[in-house]
Amino acid sequence: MKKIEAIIKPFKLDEVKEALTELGVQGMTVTEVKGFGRQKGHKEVYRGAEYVVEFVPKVKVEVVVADGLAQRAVDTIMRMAKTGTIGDGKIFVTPVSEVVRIRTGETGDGAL
Amino acid sequence: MKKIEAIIKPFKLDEVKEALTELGVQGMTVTEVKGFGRQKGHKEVYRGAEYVVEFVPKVKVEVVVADGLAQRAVDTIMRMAKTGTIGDGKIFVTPVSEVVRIRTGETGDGAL
Amino acid sequence: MKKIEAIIKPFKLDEVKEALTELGVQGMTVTEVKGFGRQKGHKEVYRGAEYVVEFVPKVKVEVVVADGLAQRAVDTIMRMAKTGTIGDGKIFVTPVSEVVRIRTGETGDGAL
Amino acid sequence: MSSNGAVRRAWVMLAMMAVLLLAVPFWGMAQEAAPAPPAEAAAPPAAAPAPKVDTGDTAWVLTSTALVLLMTAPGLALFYGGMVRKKNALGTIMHSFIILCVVSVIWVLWGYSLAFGPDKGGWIGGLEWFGLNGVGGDPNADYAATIPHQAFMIFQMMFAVITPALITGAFAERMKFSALLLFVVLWSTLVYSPLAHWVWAATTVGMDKAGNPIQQLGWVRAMGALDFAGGTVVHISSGAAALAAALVIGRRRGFGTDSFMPHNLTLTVLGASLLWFGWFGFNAGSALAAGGGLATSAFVVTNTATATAALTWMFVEWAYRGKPTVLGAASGAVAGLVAITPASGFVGPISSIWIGIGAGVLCFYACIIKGKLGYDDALDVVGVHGVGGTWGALATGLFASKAINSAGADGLFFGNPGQLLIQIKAVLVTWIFVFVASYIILKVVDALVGLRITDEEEKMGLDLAQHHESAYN
Amino acid sequence: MSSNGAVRRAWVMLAMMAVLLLAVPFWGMAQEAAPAPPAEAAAPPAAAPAPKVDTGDTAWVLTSTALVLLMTAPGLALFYGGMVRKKNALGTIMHSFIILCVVSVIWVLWGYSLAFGPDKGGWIGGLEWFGLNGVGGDPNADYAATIPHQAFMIFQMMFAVITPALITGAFAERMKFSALLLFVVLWSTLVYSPLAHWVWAATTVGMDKAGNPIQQLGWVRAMGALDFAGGTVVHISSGAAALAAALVIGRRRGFGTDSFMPHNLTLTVLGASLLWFGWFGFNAGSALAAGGGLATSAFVVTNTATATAALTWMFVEWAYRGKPTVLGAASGAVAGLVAITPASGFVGPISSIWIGIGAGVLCFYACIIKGKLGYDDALDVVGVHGVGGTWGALATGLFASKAINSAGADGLFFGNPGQLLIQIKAVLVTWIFVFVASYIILKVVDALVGLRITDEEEKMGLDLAQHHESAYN
Amino acid sequence: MSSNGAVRRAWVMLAMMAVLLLAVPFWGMAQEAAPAPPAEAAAPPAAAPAPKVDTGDTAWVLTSTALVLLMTAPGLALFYGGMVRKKNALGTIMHSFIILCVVSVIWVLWGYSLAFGPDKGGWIGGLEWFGLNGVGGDPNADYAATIPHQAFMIFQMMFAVITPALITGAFAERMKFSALLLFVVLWSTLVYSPLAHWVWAATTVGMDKAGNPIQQLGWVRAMGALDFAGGTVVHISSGAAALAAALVIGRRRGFGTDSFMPHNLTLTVLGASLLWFGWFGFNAGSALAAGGGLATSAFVVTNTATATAALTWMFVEWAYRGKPTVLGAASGAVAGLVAITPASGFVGPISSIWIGIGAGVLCFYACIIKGKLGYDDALDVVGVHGVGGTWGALATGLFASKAINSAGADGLFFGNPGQLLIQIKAVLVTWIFVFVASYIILKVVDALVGLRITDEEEKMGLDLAQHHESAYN
Ligand SMILES: Nc1ncnc2c1ncn2[C@@H]1O[C@H](COP(=O)(O)OP(=O)(O)O)[C@@H](O)[C@H]1O
Ligand SMILES: Nc1ncnc2c1ncn2[C@@H]1O[C@H](COP(=O)(O)OP(=O)(O)O)[C@@H](O)[C@H]1O
Ligand SMILES: Nc1ncnc2c1ncn2[C@@H]1O[C@H](COP(=O)(O)OP(=O)(O)O)[C@@H](O)[C@H]1O
Repeated sequence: MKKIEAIIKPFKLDEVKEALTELGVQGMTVTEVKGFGRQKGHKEVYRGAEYVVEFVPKVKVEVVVADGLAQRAVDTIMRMAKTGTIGDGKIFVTPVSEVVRIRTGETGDGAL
Repeated sequence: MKKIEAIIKPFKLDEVKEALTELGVQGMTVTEVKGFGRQKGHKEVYRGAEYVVEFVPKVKVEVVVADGLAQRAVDTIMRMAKTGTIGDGKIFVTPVSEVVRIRTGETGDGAL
Repeated sequence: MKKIEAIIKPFKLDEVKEALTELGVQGMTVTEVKGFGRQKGHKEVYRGAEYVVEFVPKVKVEVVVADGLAQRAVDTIMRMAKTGTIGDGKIFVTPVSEVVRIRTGETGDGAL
Repeated sequence: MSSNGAVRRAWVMLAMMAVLLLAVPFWGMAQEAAPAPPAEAAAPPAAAPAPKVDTGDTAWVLTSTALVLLMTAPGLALFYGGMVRKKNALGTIMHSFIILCVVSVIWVLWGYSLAFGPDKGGWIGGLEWFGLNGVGGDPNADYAATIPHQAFMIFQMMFAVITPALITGAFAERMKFSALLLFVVLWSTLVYSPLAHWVWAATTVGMDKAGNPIQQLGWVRAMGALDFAGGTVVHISSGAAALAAALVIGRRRGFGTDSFMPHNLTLTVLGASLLWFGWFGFNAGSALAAGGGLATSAFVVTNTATATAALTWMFVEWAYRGKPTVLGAASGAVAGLVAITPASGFVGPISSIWIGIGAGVLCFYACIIKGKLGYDDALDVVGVHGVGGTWGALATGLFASKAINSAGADGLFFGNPGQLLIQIKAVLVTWIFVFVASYIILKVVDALVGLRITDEEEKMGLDLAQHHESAYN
Repeated sequence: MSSNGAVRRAWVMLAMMAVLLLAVPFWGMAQEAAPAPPAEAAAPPAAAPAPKVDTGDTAWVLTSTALVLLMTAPGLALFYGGMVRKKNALGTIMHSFIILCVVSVIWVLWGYSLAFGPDKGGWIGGLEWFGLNGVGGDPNADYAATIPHQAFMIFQMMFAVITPALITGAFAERMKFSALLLFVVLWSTLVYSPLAHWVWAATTVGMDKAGNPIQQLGWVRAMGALDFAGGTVVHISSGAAALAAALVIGRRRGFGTDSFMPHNLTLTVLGASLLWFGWFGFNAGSALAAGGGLATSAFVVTNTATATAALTWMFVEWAYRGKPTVLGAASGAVAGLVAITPASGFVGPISSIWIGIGAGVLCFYACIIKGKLGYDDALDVVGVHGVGGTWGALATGLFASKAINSAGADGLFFGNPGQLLIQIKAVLVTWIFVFVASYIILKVVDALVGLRITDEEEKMGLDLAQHHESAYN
Repeated sequence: MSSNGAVRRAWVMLAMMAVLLLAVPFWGMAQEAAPAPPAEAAAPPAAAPAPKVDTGDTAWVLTSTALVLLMTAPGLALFYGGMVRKKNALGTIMHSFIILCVVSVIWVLWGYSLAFGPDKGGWIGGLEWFGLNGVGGDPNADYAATIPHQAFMIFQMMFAVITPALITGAFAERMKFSALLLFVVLWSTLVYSPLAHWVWAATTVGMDKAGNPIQQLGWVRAMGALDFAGGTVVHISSGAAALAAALVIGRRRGFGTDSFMPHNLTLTVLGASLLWFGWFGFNAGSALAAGGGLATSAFVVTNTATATAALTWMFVEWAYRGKPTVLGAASGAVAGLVAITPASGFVGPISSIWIGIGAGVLCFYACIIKGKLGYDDALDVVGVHGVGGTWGALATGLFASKAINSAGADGLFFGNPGQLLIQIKAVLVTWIFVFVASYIILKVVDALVGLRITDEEEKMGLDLAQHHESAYN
């Protein structure tokens, strides 16, 4: 199984979620994160003083899928999360050695 | 070493933490996340309009353990986090190639 | 490629970020987490009753780098995040099998 | 989320409330057409010089009324709302807000008439003033000779509003919303109005030879008990009802194991500060006039007792726990406000310092002891309002002085031990009556619609479970 | 973030505002030196007994003025600010706050003079009172005989302030800040001041033989329309302008697909509660005197209608959606406040219950129907203020009674159907005039500086895009 | 978390405070029994017509007092609390809240007597009024002839409360709580009371032949300096103390490298709005009467200057930084409120526009310049209150006009350059005295208990380190 971790723009979350669901992915986990990268952050002003906030709000989507589904899931995320502008984010794929569904104790692909 | 990532119901955190500590796990890291899965979300009403919020608040527990402890840790989490109802969550196990304790520079199992 | 995950003290984030940037790392992702470990938490009082809050606020920095850069990145983080007191945190290194830049579709080291 | 049974019960409730709400307005609008409203009926007999509305007094009482409204919402709503967990924030705030709405309507329809209407044997007012019939722009000298009768009525309304709102702290984080509504309708009608009548009511029934009015008084008032601004009626009564509520509804899920830390103490301090601000209306407004120095004196002792109690609580906690807490200071301030309430029109500034010190110490320890007794009065209504109100009522019997208010009485420290005995009697009467009556009402409500939300709902929180909303997104 | 063109336009704006701000003060400071200010010009002819300032009435009107200021900021600012998404919280709050500032200056300079200054044919006031020239410490008996003329002026200012602030709910989350400023300057001058003049203005132009003043009135007032505290001038007008604004500016990005859930409902309830509190100043303050019972009566019906409307909205939503919501209760309270506003000086408590019930039902369904019509009045200004204000104005024609206010009129239910017709006329006049004028002004502003932020800015949120700030860190 | 040494010192503090608190009440309660309180001592000699309490004036002053309390808590508490980092939110709020408590007690015991009690050579009041001995329900015509003496006393209390609370902005995020308490006790007693005496005190010591009272005045007042509502006593003095505090306590950890962004600007705007609202009590209440037009005039210029200053700051920042900020508008409003304070009873509306413009420009640049000077006045007390107060005091010397207040004086622009010189003198006296005295007091406190929390505590934040609490859970 593979864990696909995608750092995307927050307002793209709904589209990504829907597309993955259509693909047959049954679950995912989402975290609010702050990203630092090519996309420059924003300026904030505080009583006339200027600060540059380099971190940009992003959303991390984590989804564990069977090996066979991984590539399609990556492609789907890429398609849905893309706006074509800097800061669209990254997808990381890592191996997962075991999965357990807590409720039932099922393991492996069946637990997804 | 293995990283065990468990997505659990928030109110189960304390029990899981205690059980892991008893098992000899010395540290863990916890993140508030939103989960999407079989467990349906909740309805919210805003000035008479109805929205369905599909994401459910979950807690992600990350704990890195020596290989020998991994299975017992997984079992422990499963036992403590289980309520038997949908949404109990998942456990993912991934390989970790290296661990460092920042304070001392120790690496490997000794750093845990 | 390797994913380096560092759990550090929040006020060390800026120094770590700058040092990594100097090293040539172009992006990273940051999450607010709560840590549990040797560092004891703090006491809170509520209408005369005392609670011990065991979780300490930490920051998780995730950075994916080419294999060649991994060791130097780990060393850099270790150097910058170190205060020498308990709770300085941990660094975990895990293998990453694939990276994609969403904007361009580039993969592998070039996507970082 | 809610079973069919629950839905059905909700509908019963809904229908009930609707009937309560709608049954009466048809009645009584007639009077609004009469060119000369029958206010005379309520006015004192013609022989007495017709009381005249004073603009300054009226300005002060209207301002005070607005201030006391502010105490309930947003004051108390936020004070309580900040102390609960995030998932219960809105539901807790809603308690105060909706009680403001419910009691506002009840009071206009029958509450005021029962409490202050023509006396029936010292026990209750008649329904003669139903729908404010005869309560108009002319003063009612039995209560306040220089402001419109309606001004007195609406000032009193705000007291009737805040009292049940205070109780909600006891069953926070687990009360079913429909049960709350039903409880408030019953409690306001069957507990608050009678009690207010006993302590404050007066009806002129004739004239003596010297031309002075002969008044029939509520029976506790007739006893000579002093309660300037509601120590018994508002605070002891909410404390006693809270105790009953905590016992009947039972502890929160996770009591003793889960953390119930306040989710937002800035809201709580904001609420406490608004309570302090509004309480000037509560206490100094209870002079029902701006002139004559009594309002000012009440204002001064209110502020002084509050400040002292906040400092006292803080120092005691500092000594006891090693740190002065912000919630402690805020709680102490509220305890001081509670304690000075019955005394505020009868004591001087130095006495108010003593009252504040007593409030800080007693209420702090009351909250500590609660932890040992094991009932779950979630936001310490018993500890703060019950204990603070009791201390205040007794302290009135200690520190009252005719030098401050010649219409009052001297207390023990000014040579009149009898007053303390009367105060003790009034305190006991209030505790017993309110505790028993509240207990019964709560049991009845439990039987009718169920007091408590389900376990699943409690885990989810009031906001989502009862209102399909979340406070923060 | 902003293109050069935008920067240039901002500078034009800035310059314009600066000129507006600075052009005039040079003028007019002279009068502040004159030992006897030319207030006489505005005072009623000498024959009449010089009106005298009453301390109680003045205390009440000043207090009321402060209360109405509180309604805009923080009241409305938080009520609206809590309902938007987090990224727009500050920008939304800023709308109310900055409108308070802008209109405060405009009103002193020319707004008050246009609205209440010496009447020109019933349509507009003259500029004689520019910079408060002649508006001093003596009463102006045309408006309020017992308080300083300046007290009346500043009380009215707060109404002029809140009206455009209410409109901002319609274009929340997408309005360009510079456009907002320009819109407010124009709208306040070209819509609010004339409308206020039509409905409320009076100028004594002579004396009849009996020594009574002959007054020239604003033309809607001359028609006999009743509007005690601003149902038409404030609420219908903000509702009509909001409709125009929602249509001209268009829907928010993501309308219909994204979630627009409120980011912080505790702020919203806090705001609603402060609105309730402040509204006592709005309505009871409109009596412009504390004595005489009218302020008290307005206070009582305001509270009663509000409570009833909140309960009604809650129960209707409960029936319709299965749960009573906190936002629903708060919205209902605001709807009740809106609806009772024009009626508050003319109706009794039982009538106010009916007005509240009507407000709760009508405004709830107005908000539901909006969803079907498809325009994006983000925070329901049309549904609450437009519909509530219209209902209130009509209800005044139904429930008004001379028994409550002999200076008013009887409504349909008290035997005078004619009043309802007059009210309908006033309502129509207001809707049409304000809608058309607002539409034109918005188009002009759009042409000059652009009404709307860019797509990129809308994604980012008002706070970062327009102000380089974020509400929470 | 705290070393034994710290614990010991805390105990010393605790004991000290307890003694301060308890030593005196034993004393002085006696008078509360005396049927005729010795108020005569303070009353003007019998020949003069006995002053009578006016209900309207009293209503206004009590309302104003409550409004000024609201300024400190929650107003200032939230204004400051929102501007600090999350970990210091409660600790910062606590500063204002607890100062309200401490000074409330001090003022009743000795503060008022020192400030306004029987004059000793123009320098200080005697302790004759200790514990409000002789300060009762009758007016003291030296200060306010139509309200109870206690009403004047408690109105003044709120000024004594807010002044040290303002200072806390300078040492935000790093002050030790016990040190704060000690500082406040000393500063209030040794700086505020004397300064208030110099600027405002008056004692009738006899009668001239015409039967007019001969008064001994505080020496700055005797100079002829005008300060209507506290520009020197409250604002310059808090600004000067803040400068001393910023210098003595040193910069925050991470100054210049870490981000000190405000954690919750909605709280800050809420606080600023409440300050605006409450300031009507501050300035218009300082007329100490509702009638006569002075309160109204002060109300109008307060609002106008505030609005103008907010707009000015916003436009200047817009030009300087490219965006108008919400915090800028709020800060500008506060700057305007500060600047108009001393002038509010002496200038007309057009002058107030100029004062507002000056405040907006000067305070904005003062905050910018601070960044260059390198001291860490965390929340800009010097820039807003010091600079704004100084500008206001000088502007009073420019714009004051006897046409507005015949008891005042004309300023430079109305033909009297001498007044400006007097104002300059008063400003210098205040800056020098307060800066030096505060510096010494801070050094003493530092020596006794240590001013500053440890590095570890500073990283952790005031909330956990000093109070074992967190604002949000
Ligand atoms: N090497 C990396 N490791 C972890 N996260 C990264 C890395 N590079 C980028 N990111 C994440 O991806 C986001 C987008 O990257 P950015 O460089 O801004 O744009 P783009 O991917 O379009 O080049 C960043 O905000 C950060 O959260
Ligand atoms: N494939 C997945 N990848 C990542 N997270 C998942 C996945 N499936 C489920 N989850 C997480 O587990 C939680 C519980 O899953 P759910 O399907 O609701 O219940 P259950 O595990 O009992 O079948 C989800 O809310 C989500 O956070
Ligand atoms: N085995 C582990 N798995 C995951 N996170 C850990 C583990 N051990 C420690 N951590 C994280 O590292 C942080 C610091 O660890 P701690 O034991 O307090 O100090 P130190 O690393 O200096 O011994 C913890 O708060 C926790 O977030």
